[in-house]
Amino acid sequence: MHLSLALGLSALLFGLGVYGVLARRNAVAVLMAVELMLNAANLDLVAFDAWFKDQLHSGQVFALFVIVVAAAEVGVGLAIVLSVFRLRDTIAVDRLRMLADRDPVRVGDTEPVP
Amino acid sequence: MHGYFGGYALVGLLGLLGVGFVAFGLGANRFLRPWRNSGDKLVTYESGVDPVGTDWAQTQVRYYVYAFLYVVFAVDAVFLFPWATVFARAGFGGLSLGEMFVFLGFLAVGLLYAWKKGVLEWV
Amino acid sequence: MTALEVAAKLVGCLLVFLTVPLLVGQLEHKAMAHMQSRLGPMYAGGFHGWAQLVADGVKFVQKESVVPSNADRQVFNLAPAVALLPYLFVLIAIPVGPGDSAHDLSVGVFFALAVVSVGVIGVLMAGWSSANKYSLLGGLRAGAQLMAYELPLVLAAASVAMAAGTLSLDGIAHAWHWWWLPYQGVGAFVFFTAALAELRRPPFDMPVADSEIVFGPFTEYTGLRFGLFILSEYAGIVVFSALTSVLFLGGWKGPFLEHQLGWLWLLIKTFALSFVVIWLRVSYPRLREDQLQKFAWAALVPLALGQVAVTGVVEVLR
Amino acid sequence: MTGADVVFGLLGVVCFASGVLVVTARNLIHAALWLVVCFGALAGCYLVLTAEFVAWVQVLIYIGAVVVLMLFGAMLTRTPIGPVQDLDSGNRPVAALAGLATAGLLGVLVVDAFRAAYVDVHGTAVGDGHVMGTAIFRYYVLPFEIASVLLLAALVGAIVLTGQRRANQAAPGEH
Repeated sequence: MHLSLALGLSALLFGLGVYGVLARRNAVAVLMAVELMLNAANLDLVAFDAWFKDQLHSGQVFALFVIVVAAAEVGVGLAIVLSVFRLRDTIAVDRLRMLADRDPVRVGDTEPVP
Repeated sequence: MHGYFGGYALVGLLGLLGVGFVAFGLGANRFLRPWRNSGDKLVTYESGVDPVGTDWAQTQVRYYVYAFLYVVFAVDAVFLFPWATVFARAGFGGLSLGEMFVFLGFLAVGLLYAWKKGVLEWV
Repeated sequence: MTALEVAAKLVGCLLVFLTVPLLVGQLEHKAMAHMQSRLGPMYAGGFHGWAQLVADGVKFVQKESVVPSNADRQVFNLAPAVALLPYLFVLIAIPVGPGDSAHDLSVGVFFALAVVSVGVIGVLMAGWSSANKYSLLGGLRAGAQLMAYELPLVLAAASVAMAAGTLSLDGIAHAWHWWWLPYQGVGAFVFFTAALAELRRPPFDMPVADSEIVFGPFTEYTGLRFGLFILSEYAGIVVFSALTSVLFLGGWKGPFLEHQLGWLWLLIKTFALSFVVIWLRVSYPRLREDQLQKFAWAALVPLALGQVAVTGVVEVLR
Repeated sequence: MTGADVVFGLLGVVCFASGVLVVTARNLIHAALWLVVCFGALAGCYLVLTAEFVAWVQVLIYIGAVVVLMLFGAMLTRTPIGPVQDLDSGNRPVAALAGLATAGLLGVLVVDAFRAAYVDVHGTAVGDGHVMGTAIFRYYVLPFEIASVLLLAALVGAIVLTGQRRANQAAPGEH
């Protein structure tokens, strides 16, 4: 099959991931979009492995490592999200501005909703 | 239908057949079943008493920790299975066994930590 | 392979998927009844109520399907299929004779475990979409339980794969010897117990505990969709019993005529294990949620890790 | 056009369409379920590319574990049934522009560079358990060991993050 099919799909998925990360407000949805980007990279790795007929199968092995790292990333990411939700009662990423330096007027946003 | 692609073609066809079976069953159901709607019937059953509030009872983050504990160990299956097919062959042997034990040892430390922190106690 | 052979294999898989679970269900009706000094179904079909489950199926198809107005309709309607279909895929890799399965995948064990792990999504879908507190709690419990017990399941299966040096289910059955019974005995215990928990069968039926949360994720289901959930439970019993037979009891291996009667030996082992599943339901009280999680992490996982270590050392020295 | 092209194309369409629904769905649980479809189609793509083991790892880890974690996360943050309005922030047009630009740039560059490249799916060694085991344990042992350290760190981190306030704040019980 044509390699460009896989590469095109991967580019589209990556674009979707970029859109999702920027457009989503809910932190869990942002993590999902990040997963889309990681999978786009994986698809590239596997496709190039198959095209190159790699004797070491580096592409597939690296895809496995990416999956492992992604699992760790999602786990810690969601743990942070759950902690934030428990403290602030919201996981809207554009309202969590506690660490922001400027814009003191909007600090009130981070107060927990009663 | 031979070899690698033939095998997975078979898997795919079986999937289609399964979906077809469920669709057929639900389709037959659609034609055979009665339909007598009333407002009361469509209320959530819950425990037989009229439901109060929404469906969000208090839930525990603990569920999440258990789930993540699994994810961490599930990824070790990713390496354990390929390793199982090669470790006893020539050129791997004891060294490869040691490597896997180091890997599992690190994860076991994680499990011990979880145990010490009382995560495995459900109070 | 001709088109006819392919069709025969596919239809064979589907027929096994639809009939053997019914036989196990009937066995459960009768065995439970006799253990409790009852008769069980006696009427449908005449002889000892053999057609009871067929009648049940016909009844399910004619029942009204009620979707609560607060529920998420699409997710609610899809959930039973997601819970049921993964088990169908496993059947394709199970060998019924030497070199004789619908298709012997080279990653057979891993394929089976991966496909079965998808079923949990169906239960979570059912729990969330019902708009019911008890369903949601049951769904979360089921999710946590399935994930906790998936791990010992995977480790025990890995131990067998190590002993056989292959992931193909037929290859594992070929490599099996009688002395695997003591050698992989701990693994077999862990695998079968974890499989019981995966199936949410008593004593691991906390997610559907009737005294606390009604019927857990399945509370709001009626008619055929409810029937599909029940079918998935019995299909699960068959699939996990067959997997345990292939991995730990030699699958199609038997005292004689393995080439001709392999399917019979496998069937006998599968039904014997299914009987044990039923027996445990009658004998043991339900584990509490904390006991249940603790049993997985503090008992089964260390046991399985120990079995992996023993197998590793033995195979390297051998 | 070969059979592999057609199958990959169909799976790609499913994958992309469900990916679009993941980032646009109005309900978080629906987005997670579309993610299941997307990852399933992607596993099919891996199968076509003869990465057999990676495909089933994709099913076991991504669908069976990561998406379940996502569903847990969504349920524990009380995702209601029905569409939710504040799932997206106000910068959707900008995000769409950035996404399109990224996809366009990547697509044009990579597809143009490998326009004539052809994957011989029948001629490559299938990446089954044995092949992957040999590759990992002969050439990639160090990353494999480092992965275990990473997982340990992630596990400790998650436990610390979710359990830190048990002492001064009674955990809400379900009983």
